This record gives sequence, structure tokens and C-alpha cells, in this order.
Amino acid sequence: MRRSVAASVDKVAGPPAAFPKPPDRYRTFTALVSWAAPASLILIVAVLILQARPAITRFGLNFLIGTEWNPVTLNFGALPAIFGTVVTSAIAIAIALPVGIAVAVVLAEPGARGIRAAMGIGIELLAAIPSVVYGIWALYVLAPWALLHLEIPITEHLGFIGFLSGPPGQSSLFTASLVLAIMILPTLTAVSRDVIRAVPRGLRESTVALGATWWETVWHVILPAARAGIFGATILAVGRALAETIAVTMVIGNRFEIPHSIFSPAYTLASVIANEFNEATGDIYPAALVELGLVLILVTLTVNVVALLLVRSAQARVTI
Amino acid sequence: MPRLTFEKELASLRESLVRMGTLVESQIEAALDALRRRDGGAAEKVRTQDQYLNELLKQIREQVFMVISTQQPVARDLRHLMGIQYIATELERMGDYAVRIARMTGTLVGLPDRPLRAEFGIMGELAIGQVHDILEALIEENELHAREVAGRDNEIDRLYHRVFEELVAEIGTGKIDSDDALRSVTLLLVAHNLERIADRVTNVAEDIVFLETGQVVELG
Amino acid sequence: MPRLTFEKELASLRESLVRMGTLVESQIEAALDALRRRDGGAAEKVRTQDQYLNELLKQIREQVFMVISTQQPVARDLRHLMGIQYIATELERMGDYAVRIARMTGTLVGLPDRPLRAEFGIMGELAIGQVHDILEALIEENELHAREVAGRDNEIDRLYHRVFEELVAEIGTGKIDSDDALRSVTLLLVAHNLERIADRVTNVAEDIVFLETGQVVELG
Amino acid sequence: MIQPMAHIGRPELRTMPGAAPAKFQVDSLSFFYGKTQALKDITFQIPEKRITAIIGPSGCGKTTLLRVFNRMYDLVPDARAKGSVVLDGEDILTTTKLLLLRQKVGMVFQRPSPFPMSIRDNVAFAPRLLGWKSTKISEIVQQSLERAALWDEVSDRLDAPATSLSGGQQQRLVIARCLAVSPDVILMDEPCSALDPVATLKIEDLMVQLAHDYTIVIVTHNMQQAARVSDFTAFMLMNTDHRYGELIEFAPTADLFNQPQDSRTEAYITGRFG
Amino acid sequence: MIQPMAHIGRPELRTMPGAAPAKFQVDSLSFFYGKTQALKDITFQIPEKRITAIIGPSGCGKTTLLRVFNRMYDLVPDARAKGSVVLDGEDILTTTKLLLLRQKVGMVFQRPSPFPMSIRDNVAFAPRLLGWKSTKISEIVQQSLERAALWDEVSDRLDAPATSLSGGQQQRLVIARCLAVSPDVILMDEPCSALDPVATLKIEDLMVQLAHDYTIVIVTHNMQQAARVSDFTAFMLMNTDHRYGELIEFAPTADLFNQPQDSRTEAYITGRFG
Amino acid sequence: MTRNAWRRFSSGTALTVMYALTGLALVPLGLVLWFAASKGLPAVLHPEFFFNSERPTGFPGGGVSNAIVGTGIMVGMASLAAIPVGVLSGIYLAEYGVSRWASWVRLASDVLVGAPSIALGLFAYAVIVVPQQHFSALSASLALAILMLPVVIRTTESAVVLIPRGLRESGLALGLPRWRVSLQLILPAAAPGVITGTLLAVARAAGETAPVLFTGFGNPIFSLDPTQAMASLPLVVFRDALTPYKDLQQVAWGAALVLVVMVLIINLGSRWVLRRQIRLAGQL
Repeated sequence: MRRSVAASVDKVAGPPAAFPKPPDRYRTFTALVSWAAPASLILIVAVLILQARPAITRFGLNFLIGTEWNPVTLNFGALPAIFGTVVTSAIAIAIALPVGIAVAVVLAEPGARGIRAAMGIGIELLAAIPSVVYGIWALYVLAPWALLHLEIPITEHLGFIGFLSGPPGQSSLFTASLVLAIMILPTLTAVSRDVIRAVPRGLRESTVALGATWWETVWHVILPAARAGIFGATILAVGRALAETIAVTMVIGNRFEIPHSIFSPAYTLASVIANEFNEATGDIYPAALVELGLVLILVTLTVNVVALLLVRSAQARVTI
Repeated sequence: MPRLTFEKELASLRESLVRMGTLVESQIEAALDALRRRDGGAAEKVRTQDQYLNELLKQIREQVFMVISTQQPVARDLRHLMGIQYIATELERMGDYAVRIARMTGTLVGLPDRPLRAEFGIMGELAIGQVHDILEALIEENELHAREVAGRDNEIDRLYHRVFEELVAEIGTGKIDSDDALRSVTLLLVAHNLERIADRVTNVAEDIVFLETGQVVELG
Repeated sequence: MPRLTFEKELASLRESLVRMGTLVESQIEAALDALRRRDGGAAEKVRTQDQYLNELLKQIREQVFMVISTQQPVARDLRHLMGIQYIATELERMGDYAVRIARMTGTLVGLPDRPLRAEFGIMGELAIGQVHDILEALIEENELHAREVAGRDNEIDRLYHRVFEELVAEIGTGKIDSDDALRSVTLLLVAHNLERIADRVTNVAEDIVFLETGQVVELG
Repeated sequence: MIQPMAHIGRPELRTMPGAAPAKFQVDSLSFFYGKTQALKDITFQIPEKRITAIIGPSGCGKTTLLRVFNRMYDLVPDARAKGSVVLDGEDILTTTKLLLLRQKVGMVFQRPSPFPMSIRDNVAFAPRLLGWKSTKISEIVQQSLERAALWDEVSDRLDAPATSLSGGQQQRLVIARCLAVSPDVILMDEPCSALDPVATLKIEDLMVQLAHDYTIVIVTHNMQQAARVSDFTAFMLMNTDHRYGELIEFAPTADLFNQPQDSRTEAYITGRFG
Repeated sequence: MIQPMAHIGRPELRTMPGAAPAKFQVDSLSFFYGKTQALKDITFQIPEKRITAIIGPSGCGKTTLLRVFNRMYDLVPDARAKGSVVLDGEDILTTTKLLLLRQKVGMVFQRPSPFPMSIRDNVAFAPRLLGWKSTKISEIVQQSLERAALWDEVSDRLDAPATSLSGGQQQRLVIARCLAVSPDVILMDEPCSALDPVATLKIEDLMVQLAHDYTIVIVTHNMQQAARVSDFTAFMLMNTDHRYGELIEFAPTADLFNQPQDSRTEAYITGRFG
Repeated sequence: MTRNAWRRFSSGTALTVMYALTGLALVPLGLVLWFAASKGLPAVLHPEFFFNSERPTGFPGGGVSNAIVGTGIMVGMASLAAIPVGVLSGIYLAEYGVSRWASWVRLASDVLVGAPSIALGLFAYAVIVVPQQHFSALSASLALAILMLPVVIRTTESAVVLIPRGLRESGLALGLPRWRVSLQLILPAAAPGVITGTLLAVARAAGETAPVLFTGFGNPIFSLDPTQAMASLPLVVFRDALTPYKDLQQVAWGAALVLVVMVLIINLGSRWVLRRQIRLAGQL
């Protein structure tokens, strides 16, 4: 009893209630409008779940580990597509990361003028080119070249390693990864560059003023200061790679199996949908395809949320 | 670009200083007049008026203090403030001498009435003239004028010495009574104080030179 | 948190002030001594030494000026600086009086040698003691002590009036020759100047009160 | 002691608080951001047509206090005030006539914030939106610029973009923009901290001029500036135990800088604080 | 005039330039950013183990001049200098031993810039790059922190991140970091402009202490700060016709603030400039 | 080698390597542009390419006018929906950005940017095509609008946030109501940035293939009816590139070139506008 009285006294002594402020109708209105983005996100996921329902109820978790994709027997397992998606993204990031950081460091150097400014613009243009253009270019230019100059030499010399063995083909997991690497490079670079630029100028100047060399400045101070942000950028790029559809569809070879070598054709979640959705008839087949889409969107959303939180906290920390 | 507040303060300080100077002039005049007329009341009035001078000095010091602490003056500005304060101190001293002269009236009143030597009148006029002119130099911000005024010290000095010698000679005749002795000694002190007033003018002139040029000179 | 530079400057200013004070003490002593011994050379030395005092005042003023313009002191800090400057001005004046006393020696040398009245010795000691004690009050930052020292003025005043009356009486006997007349008048001026020194001590005491408390008082 | 003649110098500087009529009566004002208290029990009166400076170390709540005077704190969610602040008979903490209040109490910020439009449009912006007559407006533009001591510098290029002005001119333009809606009070939040000494002195002179017609409240980091321009000074400090801002001393500026009553004020103004 | 006794006060403040040995001899230095001239014909000498302040209105080239002394301008493309700046017998404008130069001439910037690592690592950073012995380094860390008057505040948490310190502490950490490589000279570019008055006074006191062992050159916007701490002051101004920075007057600080020789200096320091 | 010499050498080496990698990263851009131009120009140089509709293989004189108009219509409709909503949402984020709800909106838009575009296609398909029982431009516009929305939101927000807080506070301190300050003062100040953002969103939408695959579906016949299937440029590229027919591949390259040129113009143009905006905001 006594305790509750004390508590109520405390409440009275605490901060006062807000004075009645005149209502801010403008705020209410814009806040209502701003529902659009979150609402569409929720709606998309909800609708996809609804559409995928027949497949979900039928296959359950087996959908994720099944390796067969048979529209005739209506037996669908997504593992090969998941595998393809993950592996293409992984290889792409492995190729793009070192290059991306190097580019970001160069572009973030103060005083962007002349060649460096042009390079910056070039990298950003890379991001703007529609993926279908990358697709057609990869199909007719990159894939033949990669086969001749990368895949064949590698399989010849390193073929004894299982996942590098032949026979190489123009349309392959590797080619898809290559084009993906090119496509995510701008994301990786742009975000990393922004994070590196957010490193206070004073930090760079102090380091130089202490008699450190350019490389020491970059390696010991700037990159550590930007580390969390660069990590976030990487994950963001992974998200992009996972979600990419058209260009990959055009060069991956579209074979629904887990390949034994990265030079073999494969499939990704997105490209399965792109290729087969228009021909899918019946009830289960489209639902299975939608479920692929659902898996894809859930994975990318998760990856994105993680990445965004990382980048945000990193930028907040660096700019203190 | 002017600094409004500062300039306003400085103008008001100069005004107070001139007011002090004018008061000093009239104090000297009044003191000598009281002496001449053997008017105890007039002498007393000089003493009362001196309070105004003290008060003015106090106010000027306070205001200078306030201006320094709020306006952070440097160089020329600070010099002006400090110079004004130095001069105010000197003027207040001059006022003190005037009071001392006035005070002598009290001594003289009880003594036989004899005509005052002409030298006193002349010395008084000279001193008042010097005070007046040095104030003019201050207002005109004219360093050369100040130096010139300081140079006029000699005439008063000469008169003082003449008065001194004559009075001592008078005493030395051995033919004077105690009243006359007191009178002579008193007048001697009057002359002494008048001479000191002129001395102070020299100090004011030095302060004006400092205020205008930043140079510390001795015009003695 | 201390303000290193400012405190250092303040300490050095106080040191200069104490040096001035000590010099003033020895000047008064030397002047009276010269008078007593009728030593023209010693008197001359007092006049030379006075240059040091003038120079010290000049330096203190300059330094105060510099500290104000570079350190932007306010409140207590500014009061200290201004107080130091006021006091230095007073000390220099005291030095002037000492010189005036010393100068009298020249007059006395040509006159018959008679023993100096005991009052002069006492007045001199009193004045020196006052100067000494007021400096102590300054060093101790002891406002009450300063007030007490200022209160001691009366004794010197009393002595001065006694000397004055006696001298006037002496003259008034009508039995003195011109030499004795000059001598008496001269000694009268010596007494006058000693009394002025004590007056100045009161001013210094007022300045110490101001410096420590910020109050402008009159202890006269 | 005798007072032989009218007080010398600037008598207004010496008036005790209360001698000039109060424009703001701040009474036991406390302020909270969410659950943390930022100000506690502040009581004082800001005199009319005088310059009042608020000084104190960073984090003492100077700016928070200033932003109470035109309810700028409404922009911060969870900000609450207790007590009362009376302006012309109305408690501004509870008033709902926010727009009127802000018209009456103008504000100038740390960084000059010219609107991205011409000089003329900057000054005319608010009068236009308030629907005043366009003939009247052009008159107001000139008047306001004149009062802000900017007219001579810009009269021949009223249509130039405001951003083409120098930092100091921009700040005076912002002041002119305030004046255009005929405020009674002008709040200034470190108005010179982004300016160089020259521009700073110009703004300071302008403040002294404006104080003939307006009540000015200025928050400044720069003690000397407060000393130079203000008639009254409020010294604030953060309570070290409870971390809220308190009013330590409020007095005529000359008194505060010469004879501070509180030892903390003395320590701060003589640079011995902390 | 008689000189009865050794000069009172701080004799070093009164020394004319040249009385103290010169650390930097700047001789007709001109500076260009691309085609625009930023500095013209600057000639003066910076005395050793003294504090030299560079003051002047914004845009007068103060910071540009400061950045010449450790060749920081190398970071700016197209920047070049003409003339000569001799440090210990070597012209630093043409030296190729940049790393050595910057070790010898440390620099502190406007905003505190602690590295994103522990307090200890911040101070040990440069010594480690130089490959010094780790036993020696830990000694250096303590020494540097002590000299920067920070040891007492951080000795019990050397492994805490440097960003956990307050602004003023961070600035002192940056100074300690400079001291760790035993420089001769420390350049400071408005080191207190991001700090509050309390932290500012601490840094100022620290500067006065450091001047016993190091030559300090400080650029400051704040004239009063220059007056408070420096032994010598250089006043710069932008030439209105050609828009380059010029050195107007260089003198012992006390002289410059009491008896400036150039009327432009006087106008600036008394606030009547412009 | 002395320690300092070694330090300088390693630094120089690292610098060279990094610049080299940057150069390498630009090679694909050059190649894409080069091949788009060299392979696409022959197709584009025939005027009928822009005036005729698609034709099956073997029928010369095929063009992409239907696809260009289709893309225009679909992106136009998407813009009509996405831009007002996006701009207002962006303003909300900038004006009231500290609230909890705002951070959710922000996260949602950022996530939406990264959402797989093909999933948006599936969504539009489910919401419009299934009930309507046929493909339509409308459904494609829905997918594209969702695609554009987050881009518009975030660019509007960053353009508005770029306007210094002082400007907003100054407006409010003049006694102006919040909506006036926001719409009549802040938004005009941020206009170039906002416009740039919307243009970039338009460019992105115009280049997307995946969302229109099974919504707009494509239509070889010139059509202006938004309730029916409609052609689009990226779809032309995708479909025709994968055919074995040289003449269709030719059309694909031509369409790709048109896309690339459009993207380049919008990007470089908006970059110029944006730089002015940033410079302007920097002066505020």
C-alpha cells in the first residue's frame, strides 16, 4: 500500500504532461502518405504468401531441400536454384570486393578533379545501365571471351580441383558470376566511397601530418574507421546480386541441377521464375514459382535489413 | 567602421573630464577670491564643491573600469581610456590644492587685513589659464598645444620664487609680529600650492601626449 | 583553474610595486638624513634615485597597459591591475615629496647649523612606518590592516600642526634674522611635505580596499 | 555620498532589473526533454527594449532557454516546459496562437539562413504569405533593410540572389527578414559565431541600434560579446549533480562583469572556471 | 632614460624579432592554388621556442600560410609555393624528405581528430609506424600524455576508445599524439574554435607550457586568444585589389596590441576594420 | 633500404595497384558502351526503327516504336502514382525524420530498393493480371510504381534534408504555418534535387525487364490501351536477344542502344542539376 503511494508521488514530481499543442495536420497528412512504402512491402510479402500457398502446403520444408524440378510430375524442390543463387552471389562478391574497395579508396581521395572525377562518373554510370543491356552484352561478348580466356585455361591447368573442372561452356555459373560482379561493383563502390568520405577530413590530415605515408593513412586509419560501413556495403551488394534476374537469366545456362563445376550451367531463383512463369499452368506449378519468389524476397529483405543497419550505425559512428 | 558603444562611452568620459577641468578652474578662482576677500563662507563653499570633483573622479574611474571590462579596448582605444583616467586623477589633485588654498582663508580671517600681493592674482590667473588651455588641448586632441602649455610652467615658477624670497625677506626683517608671521607663512603656502597646480598641468600635458601618441615623455 | 600568464604578470606587478614601496621608504629616510646631516651630496642622491621611482611607475603603467590589452581581465582581475596602478601613482608622488624634502637640504646648507627638532625625526619615522605597513597590508592582501594604517594619520597631523605653530611662533617673536627666517620657513615646508606623504598613505589604503573588495571608500 | 549631477555615461546600463518594464516574465521555468530535465526553476525578467545576453559554458541550457521564448521547442518531440513565461500578459507556454507568437518574437540563428531567392523576396516572403498588400510590402522591404543597416549595400541589386551576399550581409538580411513582420522581440542564437570579427562587429553595432525599438535576447558563447553589447546579462551553469541548467546570476552587464555577486560567475568571467 | 634594473615582467615578450633564434625563415613566399594567388611575398621569421600567432580576417590566407610549414598543401592538387621557407638550414619547399619534415613539424587541427582506436594506440600510432621499440613506446606514451596535461585524466583508462573523451580532452590527446614523435614545431590551426571557453583556456595554458620546449605557431580567428597566449603576432590581410594574402605587420604581441605600426593593424585590432 | 625509403616505396606501390584496379573496373563500362554502339547503330540508323512496330523474323523494316511508346505509357502511369506519393513521403521523412515511424518508413524504402524486381512483377501479376485474366500495361505500371517509389522517397528526403535546418526554423520563426514553410519554402529550395531523383527513378523504371515480363508481357502491335498487354523496350531486348535470328538480334542491340543512350542522358543531366543543387544548398 505504502509503496504504491510513494510511486504515485514520484509520478507527480516527474516531468509534466505536454502542454496542448495545436494539432499539426500537415504532419498527419504526410505521415499517412508515407504509409505507401511500408504498406507495399507488407502487401507484396502477403500476396506472395497467398499465391504460394498451394505449394507451401503441399511441399512444406521439402521445397527448400528438394533437388527435383518437374512440372510434369508436379514435384518441385528449390535447392538447385537456391544453390545457384548463393554461389553466383558469393563468387561475384569475391571478385568485386577487392576491386570495389580499391576503387572506393581512390574515388574517396579528396579533391575529385580530372581523371578521378571522370572515373567516379564512369563507375556510377555502370550502375545506371539496365540489366538487360548487361545481359545482351554478356551473352554475345563476355561469355565467349570468358570461355576462351578464362574458363578453358583454368580448366586445363586447375581442372583437377573438382569445382574448377571442365567441360567449360559459354553459359555457366561462372559467366553469370562475372556479369554479377560487374553489376554489383557500383553499389559496393558507391556505398564504400560514401562511408570513406564520411571519415572526417581531419583524421586523414592528422595522419599525414604525423608523417604517415599515403598507404599507411589508408590502411591504418581510414579503412579501419570505415570498416563497419564497408562491411555493410558488401552485404548490400550481396543483396543486389541475389535479386538480379535478367542478366543472369541470359547467361547462366538455365539447367536445373546442382552443378559439379562452376563452369557448368546452373539456375538461380530469379531466373527460374523469369523463364518459366509465363508457361506455368495449373495450380501447383505457378504457386511453386511464386514460392521461389517468396524465398528470394525474404532472403534479400533479411540481407538488406542487416546491411542497412550496419551501414547506418557505421556512418553514425564515423561522423561523430 | 565605428564602434558605437565604445565611441559613446569615450565621448561621455571626455565630457566628464572637461566638466572636471572647468570645475577645477572655477575652484582655483573661487579659492583665490575667498582669500582676497577674506570670505570664510566662500572658502567653505570651495571645500564643499571639492566633493563634486572627488565624485567625478570616482565616476570616471568606475566608468573607465566598466568600459575596459566590457569593451576590451586595445592600442589607441585603451590608451585613451587610461589617459583620461590619469588626467582625471591630476585634476582631482589640482582641486585638492585649491581646497588647501581656500582653507588658508580661515587662517587669514583672524589676522589684520592687508592687501594681497599682486603676484597672487597673476599666479592664479596663470594657473587658471594653464588649466584652461590644457583642457583645450585635450579637447582638440592637440599634442603640440599640450606641450606648449606645459612649457609655460616657468613663469609661475619665477613668480613663486619671487614671492617666496620676498616673504622670507619680510620675515627676516625681524620686525614682524606673530600675526604677520602667520600671515606670511600662510601666503607662502598659498604660493606653494599654486605652484603645485601648475606642476600638475605639466603632468596632464604628459598624459595628453601619451593619449595621442602612445609616447611616454617628461615635460618637467 | 589558474590562468598561468595572467597570474605571472600579476605577481611580477606586485613585486615591482613592493620594490617601489621599499625605495620610497629609503628615499624618505635618506632625505631626512641628508637634512639632518646637512649633506648636500646625500640630498643630490635622493634626487637621482627618484628617477628609479619614475622609471618604475612608467614600467608598471606600461605593464598594466599590456596586461589589460592582451589578457582582457574583468572583475577582480581588472580591479587588481587598476589598483596596482593607482598605488604606483601614489608611491611615485611620495617619492616626489621625499625629493622636495631633500631639496630643502640645499637651502639649509648655507644657513647656520642648528639641531633639528625632534618632531622631524618622529614624523619621518611615522611616515616611513606607515609606508612600510601599508605595503605589508598590500602584500598580505589584508584590507583591514590597510584601514588601520590609514587611521594612524592623526599622529603625524598632530605633530605637523605642533611644528607649524611652533615655527610660526618662533618667527612671530620678531627676533629672528633673515637666515633663521629662511630656515624656519624651509623646515615648515619639510613638515608640510612629510604630512603630505602620510596623506598619500591614506589614498593607498583606499586603493587597497578597492583592489580587495571592489568598494570605493574614503578613509580621509 | 553626494550625487552632484545626473549620472554620467549610459544611465540605462546601470538600471537595476525591474527599472525597465519587463517584456518577458519568466517564473520558475523548468524544461524537460523526455525524462531528462534541461532547465530548473528559472526566474527572471527580460527588460523591454534592452539587450539581454545569456551566457554560460556549453550544455548549460542557454539555447534551450532561448527557444522557449518563441516556442521553437515545439519542433522537438517530447519537449515540455513547466512554470510560466508571460509576454504581454499572456503565458506563452500555454498559448495556442503559435503563429502570432512567432510573428511577435523573431529569431536569428547561428548560421545565416538566407532563403534561396532574391534579396527582395527574402524580406517580402513572410509578408506575402501573410497576405499583406503588395504596395505595402515594397515599402516594408525597404524599411526593414534600412533598419537592418543593409539597404545601402543592396539597394541596387534587390533582385540578386540572397546567397550572393557575404556571411555578415546574409545575417543582416535574416534580421531584416525578421523585422519585416514587425516583431517586438528578436531572439538571437549565437548570431555571430559563424562570422569573422569584422562582420561580428557590424552585427553588434546593429544590435545596439535595434535595441532602441526592439527587445533583444542574445545567446552567446562569447563572453566578451555579451560584455560589449548587452545591457543585462544572465549567467547560466549546469548543475553538476543533476545535470540541469540553472540561472546563477542576472544583473546589469556592467555590474556582472565588474562586481559579480556569485563566486561561480566570477570564476567563469575571469576564466578560472572548471 | 635610465635603466636602473633588469627589465620587469616577461622580458621574452619584449624581445624584438631576431633576438630569439629563428626557427622558420620565410623569405618572399608566394602561394598559388592553380592560377589564383593566395599569398604574396611573405617574409618574416618565426622565433624558436616561442608562440607565434597568425591573425587576420577570414580569407586572408592564415591557414594557407600555416599549411606551408609542414607541406600539408601537398594534399591539394595544383597547389604550389614560390620563395623559400628555411627550417634548420633546409628549404622545406623543395625538400624531398617529407616524412621527416612532418615528424619534425606536428600539426593540430580545428576539429579534434582522435583516431578510431584506444587512447594508448592513438599516441603510439606514429612511433609504431617508425618502427620504434615497444618498450620505448610505452614510455613515450606516458611522457607525451603528461606533457599534454592529459595523463592524470586518462592514466586509468588508456585502453578506452579515444572517442569517449570530451572535446577538450580529445584536442589534448591530438597534441600528445604530435608530441610522441618528438617534433620541434607544433602548428595549430584554430585549435580551440570547436571548444567551449573552459576547454579553450586549458589548451591555452598548455600552449604556454609547451612553448618552453617547442616552437608553436597558431592560426586563430580570435584576436583575444592571440593576445592572451602568443609572444609574437603576425597580422595578415587580403589585398583588396588582387585578392591575395599579405603580411601587414609582424611584431612582439605586446607591441602589436599596444602600439601597432600599421594603421590597418590598428583598425583591425580595435575593431574598426572594414 | 632505410625504413622511410621502404615506407615510401610500399606506399607508392599500393597507390599504383589501386589506380590500376580502378582502371580495370571501368573496362566493362567501356566495352558495354562500345558494343551497344557498334552493334546497335546499324539498326538505329534506319529511320523506320523508330517509326515501325516490331515484326517477326524475316520481315525487314521492323522497329520498336510500339516498345518506345509502351515504355513511355507504362513509366508515365507509374510516375503519376509514384512521384506525388514518393515526394510527400520524402518530405515527411525529412521534416519529421526523428520519429520512430519515420525510421520504419525509411527502412522500408531502403529495403524496397533492394527487393528483387521480379518479385514486384509477381505481385502485380497476382493483384491485377489474375483478377483481370489478361496482361495489361496497368499491371506493369503498378510494378514499376513500386519500384520507383523508394527511389523517389529517398532522393526527395536527401534533397530536402540537404536544405539546412536553419532555413526551416527561420521560416517557422517568422510565424508561418508548417505546411507553407514545407511546401512553399523548403520544397522549392530542394526542387532540383527532387527532380533529379524522380528522373533517376524514371530511368530505372524504363530499363527494368523483370517486372514487365508477366505484367505488360509485350505486344508486337502498336497499342495505347493501358488495360491491354503492351510492348516495352527492355522486353524487346530480352526476348529478341535470346532468339537465334540475326535480324531480331539486330533489333535487340538497337533497342539496347536506345536504352543506354536514354540512361546516359538522364544520368549525366541529373548529375549536372544535382551538383548545382548541392552548391546552392552549400551556400544556404
